[in-house]
Amino acid sequence: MRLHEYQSKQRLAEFGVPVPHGEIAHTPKEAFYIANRQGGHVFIKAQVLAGERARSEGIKQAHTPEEAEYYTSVMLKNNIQGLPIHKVLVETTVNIAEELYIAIVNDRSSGQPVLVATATGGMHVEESAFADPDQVIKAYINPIIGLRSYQVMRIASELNLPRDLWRKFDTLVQAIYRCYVQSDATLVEINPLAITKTQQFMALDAKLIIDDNALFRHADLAAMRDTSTEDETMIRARNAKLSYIRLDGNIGCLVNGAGLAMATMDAIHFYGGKPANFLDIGGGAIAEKIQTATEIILSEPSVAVLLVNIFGGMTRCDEVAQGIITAYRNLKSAVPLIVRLQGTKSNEACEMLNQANLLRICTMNTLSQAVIQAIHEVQNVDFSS
Amino acid sequence: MRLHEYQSKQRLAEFGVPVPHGEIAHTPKEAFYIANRQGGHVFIKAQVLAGERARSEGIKQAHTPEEAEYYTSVMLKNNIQGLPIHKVLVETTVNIAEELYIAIVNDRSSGQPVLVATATGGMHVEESAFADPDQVIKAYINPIIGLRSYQVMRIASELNLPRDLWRKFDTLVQAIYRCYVQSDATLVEINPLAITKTQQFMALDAKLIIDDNALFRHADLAAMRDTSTEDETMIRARNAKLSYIRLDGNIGCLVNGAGLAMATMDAIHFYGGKPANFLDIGGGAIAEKIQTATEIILSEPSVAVLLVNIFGGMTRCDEVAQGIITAYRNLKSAVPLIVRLQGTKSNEACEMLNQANLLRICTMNTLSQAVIQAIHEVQNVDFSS
Amino acid sequence: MSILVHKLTRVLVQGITGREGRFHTGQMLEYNTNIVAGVTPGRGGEWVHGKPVFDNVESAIEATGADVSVIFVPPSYAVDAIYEAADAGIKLIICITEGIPVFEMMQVRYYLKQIGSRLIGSNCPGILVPGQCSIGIIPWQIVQKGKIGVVSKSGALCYDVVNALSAHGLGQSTIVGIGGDPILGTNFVDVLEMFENDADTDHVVLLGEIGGSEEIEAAAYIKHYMTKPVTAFIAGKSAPQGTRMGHAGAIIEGGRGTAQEKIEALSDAGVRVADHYEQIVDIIRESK
Amino acid sequence: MSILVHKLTRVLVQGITGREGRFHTGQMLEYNTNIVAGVTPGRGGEWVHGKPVFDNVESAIEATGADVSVIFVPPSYAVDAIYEAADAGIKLIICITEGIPVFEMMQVRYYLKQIGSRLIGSNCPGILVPGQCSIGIIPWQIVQKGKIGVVSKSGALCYDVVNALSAHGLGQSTIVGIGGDPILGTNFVDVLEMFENDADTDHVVLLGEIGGSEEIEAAAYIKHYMTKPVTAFIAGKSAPQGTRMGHAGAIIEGGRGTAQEKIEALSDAGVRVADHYEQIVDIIRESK
Repeated sequence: MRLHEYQSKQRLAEFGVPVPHGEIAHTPKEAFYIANRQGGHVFIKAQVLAGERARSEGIKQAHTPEEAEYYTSVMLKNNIQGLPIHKVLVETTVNIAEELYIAIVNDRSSGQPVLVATATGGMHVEESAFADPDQVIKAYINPIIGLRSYQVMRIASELNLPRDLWRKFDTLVQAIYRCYVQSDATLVEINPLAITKTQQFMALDAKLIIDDNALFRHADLAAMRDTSTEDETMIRARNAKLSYIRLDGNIGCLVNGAGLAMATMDAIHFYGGKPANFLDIGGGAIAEKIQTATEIILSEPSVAVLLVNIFGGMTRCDEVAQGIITAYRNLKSAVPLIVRLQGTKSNEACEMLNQANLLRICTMNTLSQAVIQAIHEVQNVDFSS
Repeated sequence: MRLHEYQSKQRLAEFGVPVPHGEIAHTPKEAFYIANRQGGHVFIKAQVLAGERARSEGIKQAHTPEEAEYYTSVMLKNNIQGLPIHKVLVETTVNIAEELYIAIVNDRSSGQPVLVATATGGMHVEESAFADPDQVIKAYINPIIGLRSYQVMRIASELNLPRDLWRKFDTLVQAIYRCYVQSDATLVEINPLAITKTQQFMALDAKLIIDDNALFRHADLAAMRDTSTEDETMIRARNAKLSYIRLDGNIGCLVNGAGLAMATMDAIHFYGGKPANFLDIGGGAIAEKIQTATEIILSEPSVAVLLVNIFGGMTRCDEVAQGIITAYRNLKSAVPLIVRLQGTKSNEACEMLNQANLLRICTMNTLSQAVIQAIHEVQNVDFSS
Repeated sequence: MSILVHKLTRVLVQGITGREGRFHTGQMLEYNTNIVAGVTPGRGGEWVHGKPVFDNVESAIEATGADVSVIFVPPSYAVDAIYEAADAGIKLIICITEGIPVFEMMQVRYYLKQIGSRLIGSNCPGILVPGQCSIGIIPWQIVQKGKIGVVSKSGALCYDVVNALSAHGLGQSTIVGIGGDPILGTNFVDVLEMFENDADTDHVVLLGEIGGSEEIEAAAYIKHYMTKPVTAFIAGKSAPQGTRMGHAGAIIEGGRGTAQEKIEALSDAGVRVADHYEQIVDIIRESK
Repeated sequence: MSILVHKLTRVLVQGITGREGRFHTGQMLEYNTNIVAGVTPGRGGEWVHGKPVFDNVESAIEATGADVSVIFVPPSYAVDAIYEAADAGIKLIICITEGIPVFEMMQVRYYLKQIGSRLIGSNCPGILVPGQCSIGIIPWQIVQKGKIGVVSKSGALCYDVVNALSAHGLGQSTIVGIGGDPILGTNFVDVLEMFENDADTDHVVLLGEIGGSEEIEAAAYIKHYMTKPVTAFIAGKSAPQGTRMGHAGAIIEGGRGTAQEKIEALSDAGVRVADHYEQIVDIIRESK
C-alpha cells in the first residue's frame, strides 16, 4: 500500500526525520489561510498516488497567499494520470544548498534491504542513474543485524558530503531505516533530500510503500489508506481479497493463481485479443468469492465476453461453477461466457454449467480453444454494435 | 542500577505486562486514602532496594483503610537490611489461583540472555530450585534473533500451564522480553507471576536491573534512580565515577583496577587485617579524581590507616601522589598513610610524597610489606585508643 | 532417484490441526507419503488421520525421526514455525503459507542460510515426486512418473502444464514449486543444479514470471553449467507494468525483471521458450 | 613464536585520532609494533605519529594490508567499529574500550562467532609479545622476553605480576589481557589452548577473578588437556557478595562464581594457586 507524500512525511517525522512544515488543504480558501500563516512563500503539492507530479503541473511554487489559493483551485479541478486531486499539501519553502537522493528498498535477488543514494537528487535521478551507474551508491543491509553506522559513514564519504555532516547523516539515515523496519515498508524514498543553507538535512519529498502482508499489525498505517480515488468496484475487490487490475481490452478474465492469470492474458494477446482485466481468485476460493469476482467483471461496461480459465488443485471447479451461475442469475447478464475448467471436480462443474440454462455459454477443453472462441465472440459483438 | 518494585511494574506495564493497580504513599494518611479508594483490601509493600521484604515485615496485607494506615506508619519508621523506608506501594489484592516464577537474565557463560521459569513461584523459589534443579526450566535466547514464540510455548508446556493459556503466556513473555531488551536490563524478574482466578496473568512482584553502561541512552530510567537512601559520600563517589563499596574493617584502600583492588583486600585478609572499603580509581585517573577518592576514604570515621596500592600503567604515579597530597592538606588529616607505588613515574611520585611533609607516611616496595605495616599501624591505633 | 525428497522421507506437518493442514495431510497420505507426525502447539496428544500430534517439533522428531517439515501455519505464526523446525535440526522446510511479511522472510532466509537449512517457499505448492511422495498441495491426480523435472514459481500454471505433460505421456521425475514471492528460500538455480545432477531427470521445464531476476540467474546457470535440455515459459509478457517501486526499484533492478528480458536471456542460453504455455508439450515432443 | 600476534602483524588502530588512541599508538610504536594505519570516520587523510588515517576499515586494509585491529573508540561507537572490522575481514579484533552495553556485546560476540572473527575484550588491556609487539595498553616497560605465558582478566593486577616476574628473571612469551567484563570475546580456555600449543611457552600464569565461570571451564580444560604447568591467582576471595542478580542469577550460576569454588577447581586440576598474588613468583621459582 502506497502512502501519500504528506502521510509519508508524517511517518518519517515520527522517527526523527526533519521535514518542512506543511498542512493539508481541501479547498483553495484553506490553502490561502495556510499560506498566509506561513508568510506566503509555499509550495502547493497535489496529494495523489502518481509519480512525476512536477511534470504534470502537480507541484507549484506560490509567493503570496493569493497565488496559493489560485494554484490550489486549478489543481483541485485537475487530475494526474487519471487520478483526481482531492487535497493539496501547502508547504513552507526551504532554502536549499544541495539535493541528494536516498532510498531503502527490498532487493529481491540478495534477499536483503538495500540502501541506495546518489549525490544528485530530483526528478531526473533515474535517467542519470542509468546514464552513469557508478554514481549510484549502494549498501546491502543484513536484515538481522540491521544497518550499521559504518555503512552510512561510508556512503557519506562516497557522496562527498562535508565531513562535519557525517554523524548527522548517520543519525538521519538510522532514523529512515528504523522507519522502514518499524513500518514494514518495502520502500522508503526521499527525493530530494535537501541540505539546507543552514546545513540541515530535510526531506523535501517522500514516498513510503507498506507491505500489504504486514498491514494486519499496523492499524495506524492501514487507516491511512486513501479510498477517495477508488471506485466501488475496486473497493469491493479488495474487500473480497481479489487481486483485480483493470486493463484496456474487452475480454474479461477470471483465473486462479497469478501465474495462470498472467499466462491467460498472454494467450489472449498471442491470439490477437485484448484482456479487460487481470483477476486472480487465489487458491481454494469458494463459491461466494467466485460470485463476487464474476459480478465485478460483469459490472464493467467494457467487458464483451467472460473467459474463465481454472485449473482446479486446491480450487474446486464445482465451487467455481456455482459462483459463476449465481452471479449470472443475479445480474441477469447476457455477456457470453467461455469456460475452460480442468482438474478437481471439473466434470461435475461442466455438468452444472450445462444445466444452468445460462444464455450463451461455451465450455472448452484447452485454453487456446477458449481464447479463440472468446476473440470470436468479441468480434461478433463489435460487428453487431 | 536496580529499580524499585513500583518502578519495575510501571516499566513492565508500558510493554503490556498486566500488574495490579497500585499507588505510592509517602505518609500513613496517603496510604489510608489510597486504600479507601481501592475498597480497603490492599497490600502495603515497602519500596526499598533489598530482597526478602516479606521476611522482614516489609509486606503486609490490610483489610481496611485503617489497617493500611497503621502498617504504613510502622513501616515508614522501620528499615530493612539497614535501608530506611521512605515510601510504600499500596496495591489492590488479587485473587490468585497459581503462582509461577519467571525471569530473563544475562547468562555469562553462554553469552546469551536466558529465560528461567519454575512452576512454583514465591519467596522460596531459590531453595526449591537448588533442591530440585530439574524443575527449573530454561530457554537460551539468541541475542540477534530474539525470543521465539516456539520457545515460550515449550516453556508453557513444561510448566504444565493449561493449554488454553499458552498463547496468552506467549504474549506476556514476549512483552517481558521486549521490556528487557528495550530497557537494556540485565535482569527482569517477576516473582510471583500469578494466574488469577479469572485466568489472567499478573505480575505481583517485579524487579528490574538496568545495565549501568547503557543508562546514557535511557534518560527516563536514569531519572528513576533513588538517591534518598544514599549518603553524600556514596553520591560523591558515583559522581566521580569511582567504584566504592564500604566494608566493616579499618584499613582504607586506594587501588587502581578492580582486580588489583580485590587482590589488595585479599592480601589484607591474608595477613590478618580487615579492609574498610573497596575502591577502584579506574585506569588513567588524574590527580583530581585521586584527591576525591582519598577524601572519600579519609572522611569515613572507621578508617584508621590508608593503604595505597598502585601499579602505574595508564595511571601515572605522580598524578596519584599529587591527588593524595592535596587531599591530606585539604582535610589536614592525621590518618597514617602507607604507600606502595610501582610503574609509570613511581620514582617521581615517591619523591613528591617524601617532600610533602605529611604527618605520618611510609612508602613500601612490596604490597606485603605495605599490608604488614598497615596492620601494625592499626594495632597501634587500637592500643592507643 | 529424485531430488530433495523421496519415498522414505519422514514428513512432519506443522499446523496439522488447522483446516488446510488437516485436508492436505489427508491428500498427501492418500498418495502414500510417509507422514510420521504433526505439530500444533497446545494440541499435543491428539491424532489427525491416524498420525500423532505433538506440541513442538523437537518432541515430534524425538518420537518419530521426522526429517522434512511442511508448514500450513497461518502467516502470523508461520515464521516462528520455520525457526522452530530449523532450530530443531530439520534440513528441508517447505512453507506453503501465503502472506508472510517480507521483512520477516528476509530475516528467516538469512538465518536459515547460516545454520544450513533449506527453505522451499514460502507461498509455494511444495514438492511432488511421482510414485513416491507428495509434500505440499500439488494435486497428485495429474502427475505421471517419468523423466521431466518441473520447477515453477506459480501453482495453478504449473498444475496445468503438468496435467498436459501427463496427458501426452510426458511423465515427471520431480515437481518443485518454489513460489512466486519476492523473497524465496530456494531459487531456480538451486533446483536446476539438482536436476542436472539427478540421474532420473533428462529434461527440465521451467515456469517463470515477470519480476525479480531469478530467471536471469537461471539463464546464466543453464548457459554455463547445464547439459540437459530446458524448456521454459515466462508468464506476464502482456502484463502492464505494475506499481513501480519508486525510482529505487528501477535503479536497483536496472531494467531487469521484464518478461522480454528474461525470454531473451533464456533463449540466449539455449532454452526453448514457449510463446504460450500450451506449446510446452509440443516443444518437448518435437525435441524427442 | 608467540600466540595470536607477532612482529609482522600489521596493526590497524581504530579511533587513532582520539586522546587514548593517539597516546597509545605512540606507546605501541615506541615498542616497534608494526602499526600500518589508523581509522577515524571523517578524519581520513590525516596522519598520526607518521601513520595514515583512513575514513573506513576497508580502505585502510586495501591501502596497507592491515590484518589485526585494536579499538580505542568511545563506547557508543565501539560496537560499530567491531562490526566494521569483522565485516572488512579482520580476523583478530582487540577492543580496549570500556563501558559497552552488555546486550550489544552479546550480539556482537554471537555475530563474530558466526563469521569467524576473534574478539579480545572488550574492556581489556590487549596483547603483548615481549620483543615483538604490543597491541593495546600493557606497559611494555615492565616486560621481559621469556617462556611464561600470562593470561589475565584484570589489567593492573596483571602488570604488577608481570613486573614481579621480570624483576626475578622470569620472562614472558605472550601476555594476553582478556578483560573482566561479563561477556568476553575470548576466554581463558581459548588462550590456554594456544599456550599449550605454543613452542615458546613452557609455563602459564592465569589471573582470574570472582564472578562468571571462565576459571571453572579453564580448570576443566587444564585437567583434561594441558601438559604445561599452570600457576594461578583468583582475586576477590575476601570480597563481600556483590549485588545479587535476583534469584535468577543464583539459580543460573547454581552457586558457581565464588573464589573458593574456582580455587578448588583449579587445585583439583593440578594448578598451583597462590593465596596472595605476590607468591606467584615464588611458586614458579620453586617449581623450576
